[in-house]
This record gives sequence, C-alpha cells and structure tokens, in this order.
Amino acid sequence: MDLLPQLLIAGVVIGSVYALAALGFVLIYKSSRVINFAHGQIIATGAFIAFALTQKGVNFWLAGLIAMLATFLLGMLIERVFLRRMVGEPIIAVIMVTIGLSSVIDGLIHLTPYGAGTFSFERPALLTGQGIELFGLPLSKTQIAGVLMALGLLGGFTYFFNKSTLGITMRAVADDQMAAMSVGTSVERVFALAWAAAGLTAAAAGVILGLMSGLTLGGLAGIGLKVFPVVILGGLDSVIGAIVGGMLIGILENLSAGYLDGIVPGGGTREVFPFIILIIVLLIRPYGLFGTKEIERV
Amino acid sequence: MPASRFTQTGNYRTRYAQDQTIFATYAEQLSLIVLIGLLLLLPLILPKTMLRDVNMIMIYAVAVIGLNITTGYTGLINIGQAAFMGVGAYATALAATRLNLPFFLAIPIGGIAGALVGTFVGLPSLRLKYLYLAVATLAFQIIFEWGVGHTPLLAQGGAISLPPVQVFGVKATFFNHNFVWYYLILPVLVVMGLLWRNVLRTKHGRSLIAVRDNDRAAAAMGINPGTAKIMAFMIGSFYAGIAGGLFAYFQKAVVIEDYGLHISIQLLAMAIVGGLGSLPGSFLGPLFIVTLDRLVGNGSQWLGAQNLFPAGVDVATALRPLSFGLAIVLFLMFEPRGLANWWRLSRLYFKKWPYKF
Amino acid sequence: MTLSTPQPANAPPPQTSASHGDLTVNNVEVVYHDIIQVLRGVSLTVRAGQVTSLLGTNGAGKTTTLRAISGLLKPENGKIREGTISFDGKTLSALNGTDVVKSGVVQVPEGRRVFKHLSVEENLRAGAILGRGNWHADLERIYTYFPKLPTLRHKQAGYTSGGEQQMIAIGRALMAHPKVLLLDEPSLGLAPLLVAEIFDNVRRINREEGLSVLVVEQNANIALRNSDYGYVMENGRIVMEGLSAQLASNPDVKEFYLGVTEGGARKSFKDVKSYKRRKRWM
Amino acid sequence: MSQSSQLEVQGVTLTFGGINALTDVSLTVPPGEIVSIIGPNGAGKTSLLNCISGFYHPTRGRITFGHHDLSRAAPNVVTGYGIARAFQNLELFRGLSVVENMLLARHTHLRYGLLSSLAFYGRASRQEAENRAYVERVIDFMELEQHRSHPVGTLAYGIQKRVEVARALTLAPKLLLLDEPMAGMNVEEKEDMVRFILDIQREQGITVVLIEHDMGVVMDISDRVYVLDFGQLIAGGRPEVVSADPRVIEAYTGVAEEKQAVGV
Amino acid sequence: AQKTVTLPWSGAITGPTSDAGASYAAGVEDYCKYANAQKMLPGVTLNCVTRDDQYNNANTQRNFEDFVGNLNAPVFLGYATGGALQLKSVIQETKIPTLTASYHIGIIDAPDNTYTFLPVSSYSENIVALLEYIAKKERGAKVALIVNPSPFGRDPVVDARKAADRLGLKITDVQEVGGNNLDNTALLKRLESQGAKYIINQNTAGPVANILKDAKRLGLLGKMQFMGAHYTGGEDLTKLAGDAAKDFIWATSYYLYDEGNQPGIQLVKKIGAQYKRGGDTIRSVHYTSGMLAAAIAIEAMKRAGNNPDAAGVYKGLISMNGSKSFNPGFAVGPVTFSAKDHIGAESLRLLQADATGNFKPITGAQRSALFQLVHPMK
Ligand SMILES: Nc1ncnc2c1ncn2[C@@H]1O[C@H](COP(=O)(O)OP(=O)(O)OP(=O)(O)O)[C@@H](O)[C@H]1O
Ligand SMILES: Nc1ncnc2c1ncn2[C@@H]1O[C@H](COP(=O)(O)OP(=O)(O)OP(=O)(O)O)[C@@H](O)[C@H]1O
Ligand SMILES: CC(C)C[C@H](N)C(=O)O
Ligand SMILES: [Mg+2]
Ligand SMILES: [Mg+2]
Repeated sequence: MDLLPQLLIAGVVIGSVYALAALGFVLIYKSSRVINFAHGQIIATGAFIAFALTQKGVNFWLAGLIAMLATFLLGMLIERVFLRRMVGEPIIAVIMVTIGLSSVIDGLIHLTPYGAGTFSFERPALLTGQGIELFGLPLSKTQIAGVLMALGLLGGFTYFFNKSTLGITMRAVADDQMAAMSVGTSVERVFALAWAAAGLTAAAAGVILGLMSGLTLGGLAGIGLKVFPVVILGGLDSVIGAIVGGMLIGILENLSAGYLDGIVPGGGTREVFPFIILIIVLLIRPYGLFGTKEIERV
Repeated sequence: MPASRFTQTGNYRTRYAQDQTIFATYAEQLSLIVLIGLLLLLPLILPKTMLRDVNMIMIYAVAVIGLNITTGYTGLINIGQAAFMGVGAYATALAATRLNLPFFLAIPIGGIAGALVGTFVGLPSLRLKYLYLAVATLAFQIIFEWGVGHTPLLAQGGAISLPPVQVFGVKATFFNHNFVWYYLILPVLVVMGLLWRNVLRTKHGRSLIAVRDNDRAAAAMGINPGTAKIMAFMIGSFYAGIAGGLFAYFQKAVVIEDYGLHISIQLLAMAIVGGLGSLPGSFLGPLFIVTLDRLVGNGSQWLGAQNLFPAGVDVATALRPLSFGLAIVLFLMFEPRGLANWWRLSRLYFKKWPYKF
Repeated sequence: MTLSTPQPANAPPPQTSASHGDLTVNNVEVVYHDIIQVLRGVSLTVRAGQVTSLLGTNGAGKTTTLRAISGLLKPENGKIREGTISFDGKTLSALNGTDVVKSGVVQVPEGRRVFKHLSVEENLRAGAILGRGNWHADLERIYTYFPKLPTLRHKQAGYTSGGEQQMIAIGRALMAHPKVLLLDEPSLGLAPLLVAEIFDNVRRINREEGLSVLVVEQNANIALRNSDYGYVMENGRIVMEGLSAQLASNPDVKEFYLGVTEGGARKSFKDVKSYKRRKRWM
Repeated sequence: MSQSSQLEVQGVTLTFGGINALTDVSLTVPPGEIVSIIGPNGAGKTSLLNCISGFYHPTRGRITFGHHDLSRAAPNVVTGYGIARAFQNLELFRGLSVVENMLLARHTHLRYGLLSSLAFYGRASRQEAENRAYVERVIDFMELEQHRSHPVGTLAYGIQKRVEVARALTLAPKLLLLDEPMAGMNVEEKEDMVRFILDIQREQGITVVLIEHDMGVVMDISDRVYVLDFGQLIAGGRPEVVSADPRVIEAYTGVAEEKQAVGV
Repeated sequence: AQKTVTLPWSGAITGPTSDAGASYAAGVEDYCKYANAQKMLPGVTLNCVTRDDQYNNANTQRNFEDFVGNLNAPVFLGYATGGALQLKSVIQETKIPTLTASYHIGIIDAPDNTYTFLPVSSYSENIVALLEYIAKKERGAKVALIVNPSPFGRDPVVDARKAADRLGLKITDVQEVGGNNLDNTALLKRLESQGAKYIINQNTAGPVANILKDAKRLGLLGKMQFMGAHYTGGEDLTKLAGDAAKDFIWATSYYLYDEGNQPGIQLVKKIGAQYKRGGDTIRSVHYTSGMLAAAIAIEAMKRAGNNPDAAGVYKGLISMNGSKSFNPGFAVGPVTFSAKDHIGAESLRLLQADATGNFKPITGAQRSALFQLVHPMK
C-alpha cells in the first residue's frame, strides 16, 4: 500500500498553506510579541480584493500583486491606528484588541457583496492543466505553486531575520523596546513594517487558499484559527517553526484522517488530533518545537 | 461611631478589622440593599423579552465572574470558558433527565462537574504560560465540542430537553418561564458574587493575584503557584459550570451550539469591557455586550429598511460584528480598565456629593 | 576654568560660552504623566572630549535627565515642559529618539538591558541599525576594546554575566558611532574589579576616539576618579558642580557620597546608627 | 538559637547545559550570624541562593536547614521552613500596594480553608485582622509608613529595595537571604539599609545571608565571608582574613580594600 | 376591519450558513408581502417579520418568545436544526405549529412532535432514495457516507444504515467533514482503498465542493459517484466546485430555477422581480424553499378562516391531504399533512449535474417506499 507516502505528501501540500498563513503570525509576534487573532480576516481581505479585481477583468497575477500591496497597507494601517496605542499593555488586552479587530473586519467585509456566499477564482492559464504525480498521488499546479511560494517566502524571511541588520533589529525590538530605541531604532517603524509584511503574506496565503478551495469568508477567516496549533507547535517566534509546524499539522491531520478515522466511530479526528498532539508537545516543550525559551533568572 | 459611617468621605477607620469590610460606609451598604430591592421588583415592570435578556445577562455574569477568576485575577488566559459552561450544562442535563434530580441539586452538580473538569484542564498551567496556555484552553474548547459530537449519551450535540421546574408550587411554563427563572437566577448571582468578594479578602484571593503579578515572588512568599493556578481553574470553572446548569434550564434544552468557541470569545469580551479583575465589571460587561447587540440588531433592521445599501449586502450582518468588535477595541484603547472604572469614578463622585472634590 | 569651591547651582555656569561639540542642558523641567514633576530646572554641560559625571541620590532625576537628552522620555510618558537641550547646533529637545541618535548622542540604558534572546554579536549588530559605517569593521573595533566579547560571540546574551552584559551594552551603543555617550549607572551590581575594568575602558575610548561621556553613577568614588567634571543632583535640581577632584574633596560629598568622615577616615557601617547630619545645601 | 536552624551546604554542584554554575560548594551558616557571599559577576552567588531557596535544584550535593533537606524542595516549601529571601532584581508585585505586598508574605501563617474564606466568617475573619496588625509592625520597623498604600511600581528604586526586605521580614523567617540589597544606592542610603540589617539580626535574632559587592559594607558587618569564583569556593572565614587573601584580591577586589575606598 | 396577524421567521441571515439563510429569509419575506398584496387572506393583513438569529439558539428562542409571547404569532417558521430541536418542548407546550428550514427527521420524531412539521422530505429520506438508486444500479455496491459534524449531518446515518442493510448495500465508512477542511486527500484515498464506489454527502455545499475538487484532482471522479441530500447541491455547489461538480447526483424536493415552465418557478421569478431581488438570490433554491414555507403557513391560515390562531393554523395544516392537499408548485409534489403525517412534499427527484454544472432530473418525482419501513413515524 502506498497510502502512507501519499498521506505524507498531501500533508506537506496542505501544510505549506498552513505555514504560509502562520508566517504572518510569526512576523508580527517576532517583532512585537503581539498575537494576531485577526490574521484570518486579513487573509480573507487579501483574497477578496484579488477576486474583486479579477471580476473587474484585471489579470489574475496583477490582481494578486495589487491585493498584496493592499494588505501590506492594511497591516500598516492596523498597526498605526490600533496597535500602537497598545504598546506596553498586558498581553490579554492586546490579544483582545486583535479579536475585536477580527470582528470589525468581518463586519466590513459583510458590507461588500463578498460577505455572504461563495466564489471561486477563474484559474489563470499557468495554473490550469495537468500537474505532476508523486507516489501515484496527482498534485495540481496550484498545489505545487502553493508549496513553492510557501517555501520561498519562508526561506527568504528566515534569511532576513538571521542575517540582515534590519531583521536582527526586529527581533531586538521584541526583546526590549526601550533598549532598541536607545540605539536609534524607530520601534514604530519596525512594528509597522512587521504588520505590513504580515499583511503581504496574508494576501498570498489568501489567494492560494482561494485557488485551492474556493472563497468564502468563513473558510478563509477560519484558517486564522487553524493556524494556532501550527504556530504554537512550531514556536511562536520561529519562521522555521512555522514551516515545520505547518507541515507537521498538515501531516498529522492527514495521518489521522487516513488511519484514525477508520477506527474512531464517526471519524472527523483530523479536527482534534492536531490539538491533542499540540497539548502533548507543549507539556514536553512548553515553548514549542523551535520557539525561544523565555530567559527567566531570579 | 457607627452613625458617621453613613456619611464619612474619607478613611477614618480605627481598627484593622474595619479595613477588611466590603463597604466603606453604611451608605454604600444601604445603597446595595436598595439596589437588590429594586432588582427584586424589576420583572414587574420589564417587558417579557427584555426580562429574557436580563436573565441571560445574569447567567453570563456568573460565567464572567468565573472567567475573571482565572483570567482577570490569576492572569491565566482562558479561551474555553464556554466549554466549561457546556460541561456544567451537560452534567446538569444528565442529572435532571437520567437521575431525575430536581433543579436545585442538578445545577450544583453542573458546578461540581465544571470544577472537576476545570481542575484537570488547568493541569497544563503548571507548565505553560501566557499564549501557550491560552492555546491549550482553546484546544480544550475544540476537543470538548468534538467530544460531545461523538458521544451518543449527549445526543451527539443534539438537544437534550430539560423538564420544566416547579418552585413553591409554581410551575415554570412558557408564559412565566422568564419570570420564574429571574427569581432563581438572581439569588444565585448575588450569592456567587458575594462568595467571590469574600475570597478576595483572604489569603486565597490574594494568592491568585500574587501568582498573576509575579509567580516567582509568589513562590517565595510560600504560595504554591501550581496549587493557586489549579485552584483558579477549579473555582473559575465551578462558576462556569453553575452558569451552564442555569443556562441549560433557562434554554429548556442543551445543544452544543450554545457552548461554542464564539461564546467563549464573547465571554472574554464581556470580561474585558467590564474590566478585567473586577467584580462590578463582571456584571457590567455582560450588560453592555448584550444590550449593545440588541440595540445594533434593532438599529440595523431599521437601517436595512432604508435601502441605503446595495443588494446582497445585509446591514445587520455587517453592523453586528462591526459594533461588537469596535466596542472591544475602543474600550481597550481608551478605557482599558473597562466599565468598572466608570463605575468606580461615578461612585467616587456620589460619595463626595454634594461636594465637587 | 577651574573652581576653587563648588558653586551653588543657581550661579551662572562658570565655564565660558559653549564651544563646538558641547552638549548643553539648559534649565530643563520634566514631568511624567503630566503631573509628576521630576526635573526642576536642570542645567549642565558635557564638554567635548571630556568625561562628565552626574551624582545624586535615588530618585533625584539622573535617569530622567539622560532620558530627556536622548529623547527617550516619551515611551515613559514623560515630557520636557521647559528648557532646551542642544548639541552641535542642533536642538535635541525637539527631536525624537531616532534623530537624537543620528545626531550623535547615544544612551546606554540603566540596568544594561541587553537583548536577552539575541546572541552577543547580534546585540552589537542591532546597534548598527542606523547604518553608519561598515558594521563588520565596527564589530572588530568593539572587540579590540572588549577582548572578552569575541569569545562569547554566539552565546545568548541573557546568559552572560553582569559585567559582560555591561560591555555588550556599551559596545552596542558604540556601534552607532556616537559623539556623546550617556552612561546610566554602569557599575550597578558589578563586582569591584569589573567596575574598574569598565571605567578603564570608558576612559580609553574617551581618549582614543575623543568621545564625550556623561556618566550617571552611585559609586561616586570611581566616577569622580574617572571624570573631568562633576555635578551633584538632588530632588530634581543640580545642587553642586565642579572639577571632579574638587568635588571629591568637598566635605558633604565626602560624607554622603564617598562615605568618609570629615577627618578623612572611612566610616564604619557598623556604627551607622549613631547620628545623621543634615546636608549643607538643603 | 537552636542547632535546628543551621544551614549546611554540602558539595553542591549546579550545571546548566554542561556548564557548571557551581562546583562542589560547601559552606555553613551558623544561627544568628551575618554571613556574606562575595565574588565576581557570574561567580554563582545568586545561583547558590537559588539552590537554597528552591528556585534551582543542585545537580549534585545536598543542602540542609536544620533537619529539612532543601535540595529538591520547591520555593514555597523552603519558605515554609522559615527561609525568606529578597531578590537581586526586584521581584515585587508591582501593581499592589506596599501593605498588600506584605500581607502576601503572611500566606503561610494563615491557617484557614477555602470554605472559611468563602463565608469570611470565624477563622478567616479573625486571622486576617491579626495579620494586618503584624504587617503594620513590620512597616513601622522598616520605616515605610508614608509609602504604605502606594502601588509598589511607582516607588523610587531604593524604596522598592527596602520593600523587598520588609516583605521578606514579614514572613517571620529564621533565615533571611539578601541578594545585593544595596545595589544602586549611594553611601547614605546604604547606611540606612545596613542599619535595618543589623537590627534584624540583633533585635530579632534572624540569621542573615548577604550577597553584596560593596566591600566596605561586607567587611564591616559580616561575621563570616565566603568567596565564590567561577562557581568554586575560593575562600571563607572572618572578614579581615578573607580580604587579605591574595586569591580574593586577584579574583575580585583587585586592590586591598582600604586603599580602594579612600584613594581618590 | 383588517386584522393583523404575524408571520414570523427566525434564522441565520448572518453568521454560519447565512448564505442559505439570507436567501431563505428573502423567500419568506417576499412571499408574505406578496400574499398581502394579493389579499390572499381576506380580512387579514400579514405582519411579515424575518429576524436574524445568527444561527444562535439562544437568539432563536428569544425570537420565538417574542413572536409567540408578544406578537401572538399563530405559527413559527424556523431555520436551524439545533434551534428547532431545542424548541421542541416549548412548541409542544405552546401548541404553535412550526415549520423549519431544517429537514432533520428528529424534529418530527417523538416526543414533543405534535406541532412540528417539515415542508418537504427529510434528509434521511433524501439519502434512502439515493441508496435505492444505487441498489438499482449495482447490487451489493460499497457506499461511504460523509456528513457534517453536527446534529444536522449525523441525523440520517442511522436510517441510512438500516436502509443499506435492506438493500444489500455495504456501508464501508461514515466520516465527518466540516467547513474548515481544506484538504480531503487522505479521506478520499482511504475511501478508495476501501473500495467505496458511491459517496453520499449530508452537508452544506462548501465542504462537498472541496471534496469534489480534491476527487477531481486525484482522478477519482470517474471511479466514484458522488451524491448528496438537499443542502449539498444546486447553484451553490456549481459555483464552488465548478466543473468538479459534473455528474454529482442530488436529491431534492424542489423545482429549480431553470425549469421555467413550472408554475411555482414562474411565481418565484415574478415575485423576485417584483421585490427587486438580485439574480443570485432568485436563482437560489433556498429562495424557493423560503417561499414554500411561507406559502404553507399562509395557506393554513387561510383554511383557518377568519380566526387564524394557533389551533386554527394547526387544523388548517392537518387538513392538507387527499383532495385538500396543497400544491403551490414550488416542490415536485403536493404538500400533504395530517395528524400523523408531518412531512409536507414527500416527493423528491434525483438530479444530476451536466458538464456546465446545471442539474437535470434523472428520475421523476417519487417517494421512497423503503423510508417508511426504516423510519416508521409515530
Ligand atoms: N515613568 C515614570 N513615571 C512616573 N514617575 C517616574 C517615572 N520614571 C521615573 N519616575 C519618578 O521620577 C523620579 C526620578 O526618577 P529617576 O529614575 O530619574 O531617578 P534617578 O536619579 O535615576 O534614580 P536612581 O538612582 O534610583 O536610578 C522618581 O521619583 C521616580 O519615581
Ligand atoms: N537559568 C539559567 N540558565 C542558564 N544559565 C544560568 C541560569 N542562571 C544562571 N546561569 C549562569 O550561571 C552563572 C552564575 O550566575 P549567577 O547569577 O549565580 O551569578 P552571580 O554570582 O549572582 O553574579 P552577579 O554578581 O552578576 O549577580 C552565570 O554564568 C549564569 O549565566
Ligand atoms: C438550514 C440549513 C442551512 C441546514 C442547517 N445546517 C441546519 O441546521 O440544519
Ligand atoms: Mg536612575
Ligand atoms: Mg547575582
């Protein structure tokens, strides 16, 4: 039976979408220690902007780019208007602001014709037609594009955070804002940049997700929730963690759907299995697989 | 010199025991009694549907006190309070339908079930902090919903109907249901509030706050942070369980949708808008959120009728989450201490009345 | 230019007009949260190429003074209500933190505040964010001052010792090519040997790079020994100033900051209970 | 003081990821004395204190306090044995007032259950009142009256340090561990703190373990001094003996103490 | 004098499933207004109230209490499965005839089922009909069920198993798939390895579309026949799944928008145009469904004569049988109720999607005889 390799590959494919969505979380968390519950909504915004443009006859790729630019600005705007005031507030307050924002964006999307209903992209020529087959598992071009895009973006950001001065500074800001300011860092600019970058990746994730499984507000925004086990498993502040966490969750979901569902009456174990694994992993490594351990010295 | 406690405006206490009293002055004590008296009369003047909202507000207030115990006072972010409510609701439903217990036993059983499960779910808090713990509670919420869906005993999330109750010979029917339950819920809320107020004055309450502020220092004070956290989860989910039991009866049946993630989020919003770690806030938060939702619901129905928006856009759909979200965001940005702070300020004002300062 | 006796603060500054490269703080008042007034008219000058020390009791406002200079009051909810700070012809008090650093004034914050989760080298690189000069060359420059740091390169800064953290913090500030370095209690919690080492290094950098330094210290002893000029601050005011050597011989400074009796012997802490003398300037 | 409150550290080694923070450290703290631990930064002083107070557990070796074994005990358990501690970097409840901070230190002295506190009747109510009185006495002693009800976070650093000590004292310990209580203070403020420490030891008979970098203070008030360097105990004994030890001078002070203090 | 009677509906105009709910609400509201305009009820003006409950049971209850307690509504039009199940005891107590958009058989099962009615055949019957179709095509075929993880989805499983037994079919697996499922490779691969040839869905269109798209990519569409109950198919599915919807077999009791020659659909078009609904709404089968529910309620009121109270409406409803059955033309058969029969239009058709995603009937209107056997009504 070649079920296992097929499940693993399928897990990697869906996992790369998770990873891409998770990347946005990590970007924000890494520099500002804010966890963004509105990320799913930003993903949805990006996807719908791209969709609306294609509806108006704009070329798919151009529409995707414009959407990324738009969510780039949206991220910046959110940081500027809402999050900047929250610097220094307790973590629960900041979390709640983003929960509130998720609701606000939901509402705003409902003011457009895309709030209710389901839509799907007109697939661009490049992504139509036969994909490839791995271990007897056919993969569509969209899926391959998703994996490549995820790996590319994730690799780029890993390099950025570890090797570039700006990347290092962004991590420094997360560590100690006051100290970062003392050497001339504009903390505000760093935050704005982080949010903007997160917005950009969100649109990318949204478009890929839209291509793969259609556009509904609930489905796109729902990925915001799905991504939690991913980032927590990988470690909230680790780009590598986002990749590995995403792939792992994707694979775990598939393995449980592939094997566990046959045993558990009613099945649907993929909905909970990752969460159970998550709790077990956390009990062993409380800061995730790749997360930075909080340095606590008394 | 008790008489002067009616009118004093400063701190003239002479014994430390007085420092522990809940009410600074008799005037305050008196005004609370008057308030409760008024509350007892409320159902006589309120329209029926509003009475239903008030009942709901009160039940949520019980759950929000519980949430405040874990999240507000102890700082353990809990995104699964609705699931704890659910545990209480299902336990109550089973006690009432399988064991045929009367409501005054079935509801406490819900509380105890909540506390037991809460204690268990709280165990990871021994190792996890902040967001990692928050996500563990989120995981519990999801596992709970899934688990109920796979348990035939719990009707797989479908309805388990509860029998109507009978108090002092009065049977709760469709037409007096809200009325009867008002007088059942109100005392529960008042007692639950008072109990917590008491705990706050003692070492147990303080130890929770200590763990929130600095768990290492708490340990150095001889407080076992683990025990304190588990205790917070236990008490917090006991409150949730009681609220769930009440909700089960109040809704006449238990269905899984009443205890979903969105309710957990709503409870958090109530706690925040009310003011985290504040008892009055635990009442004001639910009051505000439920009222806001009603107002927006009605307002947007009117707006929708004005045909200002293009077809395919439903104004209510948009305005409800929009206003809910905005309320949370604005509160956090401009009044992070929540409604409780307004309450405190207005109390200060009245205490000094008629003097301005 | 030298003083024979320490001057009361209100007298006009004894030094002649500010020369090029001086940092001057002129009659600055600072409030926190719009209500808590901490600085009540502080004036001081950091001469180009000199080390200037600022002494004072806890809560006197020393840190606040540094924050006012470096533009870091805002995050603490503080504000300059009155007065000006200028350097090199620029009015620093009108700039934000980033622009103050750009104009060449860099603060090493109190309590070291290294980036705990970053490696030692990354800490230093974070100091190069404004991108003046080549960070590679700068790293080497810092490593020559603090030869211990290159051996710790890849160690997480949170796990280095107090003295090492102080070196990292100073090194990090030097990466920004400052003309004036503001040091806030560099000796805090450091063992005597390290304190000496840090001050030696500061002195060396001051000499070799012509860097001006303003150092806030509780350890008056070492601060006065390693500085050219000194100020004493109490309750938000400068209460005394003078050449460091002269300050060190002032009886009040001797008793309250250096812990020596008027006779010149070191007081024993064992006998502290006996009496308390009032400070003369109060 | 009974023999039961003697602190014994026997051959303690503490390892962090392969690096020894402490290597085979043994020392004794006799009841009623002021014992200082000095040494360069990173020598392992705080780590040793952490081992005693239960925040770290020694990789090897044993720590006993009277007949209690502290080697594996949790911090709150150690506190229950009568060992209190003030931290190097303030570990206060910043949002709470001075009184509230100190009330928390009475936790182990209050003996009533959760049910009693739910009702706030009987035991709970009575003990809370007594307790408040106790806290006030400590506030008097440490001269904190005027700060009593201020949130600790807004107090000046020196005062916060004093609150740390006061809070530890409120635990009514037999042994008090102080980690650099005078860091960041000028001479005058140090004098005040020394006065409190001496009173604590002399009037209340509490044993004190002090970590401090100010050699003047250490030499003046200690009955016994231990010196750590790179996790190893390099000297121990009467202050004047230790300060003259060439190894101590080389590793720590750099110069003989008297010269350093006055030589301007 | 004109009497005002409230015709209330509570459902998910917003929140989960609101894509269906919004169109459904429009159908109820428009038909109600149309009835007023046509003066269908002599002497009575309908107060058409459609209220959003956000798919939240507490809101549904509140709305119900308001409708019945304050507005004296003689009938209740509901929506969600959960809300309807929760309301059963109250409905029994208040004797308010109730019709919901959920065709969950549990709603009309005992106990507390005197006043609950389904407008059309139940999900269970949809699925039994699909099983019968399979049995006719292939003896002993292997069938898998994919259902929504909710009471709505799980409901028909028991009946499906019983029916399969009788039909000699083998149910190889029952799986739950919700709306957040982005990838069904594992599921489909496993079903394939079990040899399942027919996959029956009880779900909403979203998850089904995802399954179909994955199946298409995996090259399974030729090997597996996908089918589904009422809420899986129609325009929604076509829109979401695109060409992957091809060949999908759908069981429903309603006529479709394309069948313009049907009087019911003509009415839908006319009313939709009159009240200026968007094309998407009018095309949606949920718009038609909403109209049917409203039409049944209004017809029952009409039969109650000049006193359309709850008892009257109930009598009106259970009088709809034999020659007095009601046939507004929205569904493929007449609506019949009696004291024992609480299912309105029992007839249903199977339809199959063509290459452009348009559903075309592959059977005539039929009733599932077997369903009576596997789920006898009490
Ligand atoms: N962010 C702030 N908000 C309110 N008050 C503040 C703030 N920062 C400092 N203060 C107050 O300002 C006064 C001076 O503080 P500052 O830190 O400047 O003193 P310092 O001289 O540096 O003392 P230390 O030697 O303890 O570092 C203190 O009373 C302090 O409480
Ligand atoms: N939790 C920890 N994890 C890893 N290493 C640690 C930890 N705590 C302490 N160390 C290391 O142990 C060594 C001793 O540190 P410790 O804090 O005990 O020194 P110290 O003597 O108190 O120094 P100082 O005078 O600066 O306070 C240091 O190298 C430190 O980095
Ligand atoms: C009404 C429909 C959209 C089906 C819905 N999911 C239910 O609860 O039954
Ligand atoms: Mg300072
Ligand atoms: Mg230390």
